[in-house]
This record gives sequence, C-alpha cells and structure tokens, in this order.
Amino acid sequence: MKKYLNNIWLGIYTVLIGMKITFVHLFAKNVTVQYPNKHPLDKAGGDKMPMNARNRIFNDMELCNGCNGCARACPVNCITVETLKVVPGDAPPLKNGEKRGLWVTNYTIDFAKCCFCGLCIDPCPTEAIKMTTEFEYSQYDRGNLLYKFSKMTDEQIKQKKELLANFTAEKAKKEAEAKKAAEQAKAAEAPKPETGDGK
Amino acid sequence: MSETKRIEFEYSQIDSERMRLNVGPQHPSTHGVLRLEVELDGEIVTEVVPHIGYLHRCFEKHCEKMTYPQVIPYIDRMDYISAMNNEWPYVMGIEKLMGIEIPEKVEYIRLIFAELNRIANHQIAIATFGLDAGAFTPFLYLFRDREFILSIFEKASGGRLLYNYFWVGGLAADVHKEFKQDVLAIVKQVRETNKEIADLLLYNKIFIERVANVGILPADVAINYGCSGPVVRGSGLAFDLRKDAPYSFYDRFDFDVITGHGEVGTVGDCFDRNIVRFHEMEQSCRIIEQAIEQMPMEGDVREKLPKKIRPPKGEIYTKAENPKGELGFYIVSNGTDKPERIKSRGTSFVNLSVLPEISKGYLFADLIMILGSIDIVLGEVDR
Amino acid sequence: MEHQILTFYDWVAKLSSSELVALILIVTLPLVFLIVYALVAILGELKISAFIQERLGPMRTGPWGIIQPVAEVVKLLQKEDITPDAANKPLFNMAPFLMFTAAYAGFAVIPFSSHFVPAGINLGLFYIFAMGSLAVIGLVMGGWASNNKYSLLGALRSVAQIVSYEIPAAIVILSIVVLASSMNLQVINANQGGWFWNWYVFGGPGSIWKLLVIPFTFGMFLLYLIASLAETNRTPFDIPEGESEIVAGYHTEYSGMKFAMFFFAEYANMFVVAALLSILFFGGWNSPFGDFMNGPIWGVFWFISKSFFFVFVQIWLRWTLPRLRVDQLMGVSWKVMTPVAFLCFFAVGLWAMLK
Amino acid sequence: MLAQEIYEKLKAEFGDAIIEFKQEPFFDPFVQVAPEKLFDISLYLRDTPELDFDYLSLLGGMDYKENLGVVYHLYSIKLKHSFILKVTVSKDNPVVPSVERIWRSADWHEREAYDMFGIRFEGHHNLIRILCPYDWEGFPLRKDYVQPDEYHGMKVPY
Repeated sequence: MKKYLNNIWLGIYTVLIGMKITFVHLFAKNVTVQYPNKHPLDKAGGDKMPMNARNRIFNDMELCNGCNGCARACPVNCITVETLKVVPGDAPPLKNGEKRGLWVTNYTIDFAKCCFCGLCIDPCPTEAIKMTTEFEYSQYDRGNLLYKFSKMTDEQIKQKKELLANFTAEKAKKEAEAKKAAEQAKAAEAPKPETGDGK
Repeated sequence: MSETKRIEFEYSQIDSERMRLNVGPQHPSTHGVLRLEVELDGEIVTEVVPHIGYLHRCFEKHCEKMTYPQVIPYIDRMDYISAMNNEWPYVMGIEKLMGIEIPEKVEYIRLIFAELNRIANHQIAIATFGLDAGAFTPFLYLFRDREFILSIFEKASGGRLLYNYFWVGGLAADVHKEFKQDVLAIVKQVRETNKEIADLLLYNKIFIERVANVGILPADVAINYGCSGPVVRGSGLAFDLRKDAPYSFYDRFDFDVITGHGEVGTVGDCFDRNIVRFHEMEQSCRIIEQAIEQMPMEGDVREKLPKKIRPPKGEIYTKAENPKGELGFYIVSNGTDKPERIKSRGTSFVNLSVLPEISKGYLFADLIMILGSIDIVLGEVDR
Repeated sequence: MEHQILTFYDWVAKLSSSELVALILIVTLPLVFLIVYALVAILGELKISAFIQERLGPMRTGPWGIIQPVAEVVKLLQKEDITPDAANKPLFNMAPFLMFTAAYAGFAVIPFSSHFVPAGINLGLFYIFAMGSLAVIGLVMGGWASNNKYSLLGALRSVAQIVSYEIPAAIVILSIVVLASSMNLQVINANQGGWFWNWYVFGGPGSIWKLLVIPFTFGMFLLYLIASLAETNRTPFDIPEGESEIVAGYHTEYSGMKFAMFFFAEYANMFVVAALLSILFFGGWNSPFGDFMNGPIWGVFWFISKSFFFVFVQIWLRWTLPRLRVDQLMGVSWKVMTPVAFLCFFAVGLWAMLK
Repeated sequence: MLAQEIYEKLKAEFGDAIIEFKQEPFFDPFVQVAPEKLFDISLYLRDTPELDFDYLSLLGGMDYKENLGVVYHLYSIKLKHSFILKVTVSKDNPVVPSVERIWRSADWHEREAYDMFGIRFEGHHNLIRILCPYDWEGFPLRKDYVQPDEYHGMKVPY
C-alpha cells in the first residue's frame, strides 16, 4: 500500500517538476535564428561560421600550376584537371611569381560528388585551392554543380595547342637538325674508329 | 454447496493468429533505415528478425582502392554521430604500424575532441531515447547543447558532422586560441543541461515506468553476444577499454567506469543502459577538465611525414572505446600506399545483434525502447 | 431551477421575429467559433511547443507566423485525397466525418454564457459524455478500414484506452451531479456563482465545513483532467497515434481533407473537455470575483479564457511528458484512477447528504 | 597471458592442428590453425579457466589471393588479454566450422563473412546474406570480384 501511494505521489510530483522546467523554458531566450535573415556569415547571425569552415572549394587559376595533386588526393575523384604544356616565354608567371609550366585547360570540380573532406587542400604547392565559407549553391540540375574554374576559352586552348604543336614541331625539327648535325659530326668523326675497327 | 462452473478458456480455442509487422525501413523510430520483421501476438512481441544492409556501401571494398589518408573520410561516415572517435583507432593503428610518435599536444587535443564527441553522442542517444518514449522537449534541449560542441569542432576542423580531423601523424589543423575557455564553457553548459534532463526526463515517473525492467540483458549474454560500451556496462560489467587497455593518455586521468546497478529495476534493463550514458557524460566532463589543465598550447600539430603514407607490410588490430562501444580496425598493409584490407568492427553492428534475444516477450512499445537503448547508428551497422 | 431570463435564442427570435434565423444563428455560431478556435489552437500548439523548446516556431507566414494554421489548412485541403486500394471505402471515408461530428455535437450543450447555449437540455452532461464516446467509433472505423496493421493496432489501443478512461471520468461527473443535483450545465454553472471559492473545485458553495471536502473535489478535478487527456488522445496518453511506435496510429493512411478532419476533431475534442473542466470545476461563465466583470457578455470572456487555459495546460503537458505504455495506461486507469474516483464519489456523496 | 604461452598451451593440447605461430614486428602475433579443428580449439580457448576467451571482438574474412581465410580476434574480459586465430581455406571449397555456438557474436560476423567472401560456415543456423540483398550474386570483397552492371534493371555503378 505504501508503495502504491508512493508511486502515485512520485507520478504527480515528477510531472509537476517537469512542468515547472518547461514553464521556465517557455520564457527563455530562443536559440534558433531565422536563417536567411540572420546569415551565419554575418556578424548578426547567432553562431558565426568560422572562416576555416569547409564548404565549397575555390581554385585560384592565377595560382594553379596544374600539378594534379588535388585530383590525386581526392577520395571521390570529383576533381578533373587537364593541362597543356607551356611554350617557353609565352605564359605570364603565376601570381606568386613562380614560372608557369602548364596551361590548365580544364579544371572541373563536381560538387555533387565532393565530400568536403579537405584532403585536396594539403597537397597544393601554390595554395591555389582552398575551401571557402560559401555554402549556398544548391541547384535544380545536377549538371549545374559542375564548376569549371579554368578561364581559358576554346579558342585560346586551340591557339595554345597550335602553339604547342608548332613549338614541338619546331623543337622536333631543331632536335632532328641537331641530331642530324650530330650524326654528321659523328659521321665525320666516324671513319677513324671504323678504320681502326675494320682492321 | 453450489458448484461454481468454471469456464474453460484455452488459448488455442480462440481464433487468433499472429501478426507479422514490418517495422521499417521507413519508420519514425528505427533510427535510420533498419527493417525489423516483428511477429506480434496482440501487442506482445514473439519474434524479431532484423534485416540490415539498406545503407550498405561496402566501405571495406572502397578502402582497398584508396590511399591511407583517403580512407579517413569514409571512416567518418561509419558512425556519423561520433566521427572523431571513429577516426582515432584508425589513425592510431597506422601510426603504430609506421612507428610514428605524435606530439603530446596532438594526443591531448585528440583526447579532448574524442571525449567531447562522446558527450555529443550520448546527448543524441539520450535525446532519441526520450523521443522514442514520446518526450520531444528534452530532445531539443540536448540538441541545442550538441550544437555548441559541434561549433568547437567546426572551429577546429571546418566540419560540423564529418571532420576528417585526425590525420595520420597529427591533426588537420591547430585549434583556435580560445579553445580552452570554449571547451570549459561547454562543459559547464553540459552539466547544467544534464541536471535539467535528469529532472525532466530521466527520473520522470512515466519514463521510469517505460524503461525499468524492460529489455533485460544479463552480463553473460552481453559478453557472449560481443556487446560493448554502455550496453554491456549497463549490465553491470565494468568493461571499458579506456581502463582495461589504456590507449593514449587515459591512464593519466582520474575517472570512473560507470556501470548499471538496477537503480529502479533489474540490472541490465533499458534504464540502466541509458543512465550509464548519462553518467558517462559527467565522467567525460571530468576527463576534459583534467586534460585541458595538462594540455600544452604551444607546438606543432603535425608530424613530418613522407608525402605518401606507406606503412610497412604487416597487420594490426587497433581498438578504442567509441561512445557506442569497442570500435576496432583490422588493418592489413601490403607495403604499398593502399591498404590490402581494412576490416572494421562496427560497434552498432555487434550491439544490434543482441536485439532479437532481449526483445522477445515484451510489448511492441517496449521493442522500440529496447532498440533505442541499444543506441545504434545505421551507418555503422551497414557500413 | 429553471432559468426565466431572456436567452440569446429568444432575443434573436424576438429581434428578427423569426425562429428560423435564431435557430440557424445558434447552430452556426459554435461552428464558427470552433473553426476560429481550431486555428488559434493549432497556432498555440506550434508556438507554445516552440517556446518551450527555445525555438521560434513558424515565422514566415504573416507577422510572427500567425497565419500559419490557415496555411496548413489550405495545404491540407489542396493535398491529394488518397484512399488506399485495400481499404474498406465507405467506412474509410466516413470515419473522419463521424469523428468530427461527434466532437462538434458536443458543442450543442456547452453554455458559452448565461444567455447563450445552443440547446439547454436537462441531460446536458449526459449528452456531452455520450457524444465524447462516439469518437471511439470513428477511431475504430478509421483504423480498421484503413487495412493497415499500424492503424489496426492504433484503433484497438484507442478502444481499450477510451473505454477504460470513461469509467473514472463518469464517476467524477457523477460526483459533480451529486453536488449540483442537476445534469443541466447551465444549472451547474449557475450554482457556482459568486466568488471563486464557490467553484466546485473548492467544494462548491457551502459553509466553512466544506474545507473537509476540498481535497476530494480537487482530486476529482485532477482525475478528470487526466481522464480527459486520455479521451482526447493527448500525451501522455497518445498511444493510439503513438508516433514512435505505430507511426501515426489510426490515421496513418489518411491524407488531405480527411486527415484535416481528424485534426480538427482532435482540437475540437480538446476544447470540449477543457470547457467541461471549466464548467464542472471552475464556474464556467462565472466571474471569479463576485459581481465584478460579471454578466452575459463577460460570461463569454470568462468561459473562453478558462477553457483556453485548460487547452494550454493540455498543450503544455504534451510537450513535457513522455508517453505511457498501453498496459501501464490501463493500470493507471483501473488500479489508481477508478478506486480514487470511487473514494471521491463516496466522500462527496457523504458531504452532499450531510450538507 | 602472452601469445607465446597461449601458443605453447595450444600446441601441447592440439599438436598438429596448430600450423603456425607468427610473431614478427608489424604483426600482431597470431596462430594459424587447421580449419577442421577450429571448433575444438575455440571451445578450448573459451572454456579453459586460465585462457577464458569469452569475448569475440572481431571475425573477419580475408582474401589471400589464392586462398580465403578467416581471422578471429579474441579477448578475455576478465583476464584482459587478447589473441588472434587464423584459418585458411581453399577458394574452391571454402568451408570453415562455425563458432556461432561458442560466441553468439559470431552469428552476424559469420554471415557477413559469407556475404562478402562466400566462406561457408558449417553449423551456422541461418547462413544467409546480411548486408547485400538476399539475391545478390557474387562475393564483393573477393579480390577477383567484378561488379555487375545491373541489379534488377537498376544500374549498379553510379
């Protein structure tokens, strides 16, 4: 009987305690914010997003030297890098003053695949690729999530390709000439050992 | 003397049949995409058959094609509630294989983050457990606090849920300057909320009635089923890898292993499993406070490593006390930069296997509570 | 005790010299009130739950989201009305309307003011109780006709629950009838006139010796509050729709307008039991302060604010408490509430005899 | 108890069934046993009081290119020591005795190993797929596994 009454008492008492707690909270300050009005990137937002938050990736093409390190580091293969060799003297140096060795003709990140792990940031030698705080980029079409960072137009690429082709052709020609010359020189030098060998 | 006529009432005479109920994969309280095939006799559960694998992505196969650092984001997604704790045994294993000594500061930061994540995980566990019982308000109070913890993680790693923060040989980034004050503020907040939750939910008479003497799991059954973490500790067995096989700096701290002792019912019931989580949060707070005191703020957080992480040929099994139990990684290395095989011991996977055993004979509403008290994450069950 | 004062009905009939207008008006006014109230209650539920949980609640529709319930109703009306193939169609379609009708029928005898009651029948209390029980038929119909196992479980749970909670509730009501020696709600209200200590929760009008009976009347109030929660399927007794267990219980398969009907019925029921609480225990349309702010118009104010307070208590409880299990629910009803109700009935009966 | 001592104990008890003991740097020490004797060895490991391996941490299938294998990670909660057992079976007839009756935790682990590697555990009460769909074909974690193009008309590679 005592247990029975105690149970009833506990039931009522704990319910009242709970009601007291919720009643106090009824007048507490709200913790949620109205999202687009109070943006997490603004100071006004309740909990400001830190600057190192890992959201959409940005690649600075002025700095990118096309080393492909980020694409190799990516666990989901969402980065595609295509490059073209630079003809000496043709390209301006990178923003940090380094010599540009490759034209990046295509630098695409598929943000539908990206898992925001941040592994691509570390291997970058020029600190071109970084993660930004930009997080609002939803799209109706998955294709729109393919972000092309390379600013080179098709024409430019074509031009550069031609340039490279010319250059390589010239180089090949030069090399061939050089080789020829070398061979001629060799041929000129050749008889001696031949004679030496011949007999 | 008149003869009383007794009505013979046999069960088999009633035209009754058992009902097979399909709980899930989409159901409010299966904590993800778990499907339970339940056989009901009225409201009484007579059989439970879990069907898992709806979230299966064969991460172990993926790992074979990945380099070692690339595996870490995948491991984050196993138990996505406590991603920091998941990464730890994995990186610990590779560091052990490669013989890397990591700086003291890194070890402390890892430890603090792991304990913070343990608190965050237990908050979710208790919150969803309350939600299963129908109490919605404590759920949001606990989530509010969890967000504060996640903010600290975000400040350090940049991610709120999936961090990729523990790297082989160190951390992805250093912590911010006010780290210590922020963590201590959170510890204070957690304690305050916990007091409220105890009054509002855990010691509420209705809640106690719901969870006491329900889903009793004896300690020997728990061991035989390989349960670990709060599930086995709720059965009164002090099995905690932080004490039993101390890794990292856990031997430097003073904390207790919480076990259930049948406070309101039988040892090993749902209440015990839940209250173990609740008190473990307090223990984690204690560890964090001690660690914050001892932690050096100066120093680098990353060890110099070769560009490609290539552990020597070998195999290792590392385990750590995840919030949900023993999380182990069996890493087989073949000397290249890609693992030969990574086998994970998913804590929830093992803990869930005990569900059919302990839920028979209870009411259907109890089945939901038992499932909630086991605290599974389907990302880890299905891997 | 018959009321000889001019009622709202007579007044309108006299003014428009047509009984029909008065009839229509007296029937539609509660319906209008019900719809407005339901919108307010939905908003209240949203906002109170939000504030308890330190959220903001709906904020987008209108200033501070006050048009949110309208938006929700419009949304529900627009939604496709799905009838499952395997459902028993006539019953499935009838159930929500039956439930709403039962809830709305209760309004027929609720005295909003000393001069306004749609039907001042002498069996008002009995009638309202009967109508409350009709809802269970709607629940079972909906649950069974859905041909869904969750719905069936919910329906069966609700039958067991409502039937067993009607017993303590009936005994409590019986005690009030003993105190008031009438089943007419107007008479019960009128009995509690004067200051607030004349309310039945404080033992009703009487000498200082009524202090002895106050614990019992207050207990009766608590009993009826709990029983009314169970009858309206609100937490902690919301097992027929227990979201975490049986998805949505009896209305799992419902959508669109029919779901809205269930929704409305629930809120209407909430008001009916809240109104009954305020009438039986808190003086209904009487002002708590004697003649201060008393009168037919003020009566409406007092009645509605008292009822709203109990609606608020229901909402408040819902966002505080977890849910009971089905067997514990029965246990509470049969092992605790029924004996205590009998005890109170006995004590009150003794008091009424000796008075 | 150290792995060496456990090995010696096992060797004394089972003799030839214990094939190999490996204790090298970078390797957790393990014992390779013959699959035929696995059940008895497991029972012995669990029931001998000074070993008392009551806790099966992990049971994992392995693919050693030419053979399949199963690794058992044992732990003793009371004595706090651990031990590793390994068995190897041929790919043509991968049959291993089930230890489900010794450690119930092996139940789902063995189903997973069957699911992923096609290792059949003899004596398991319900050896069906667990993670993959019940009608999935092939064993995904085998090294020579080829991903199917289609599953019930759905494209498999995303």
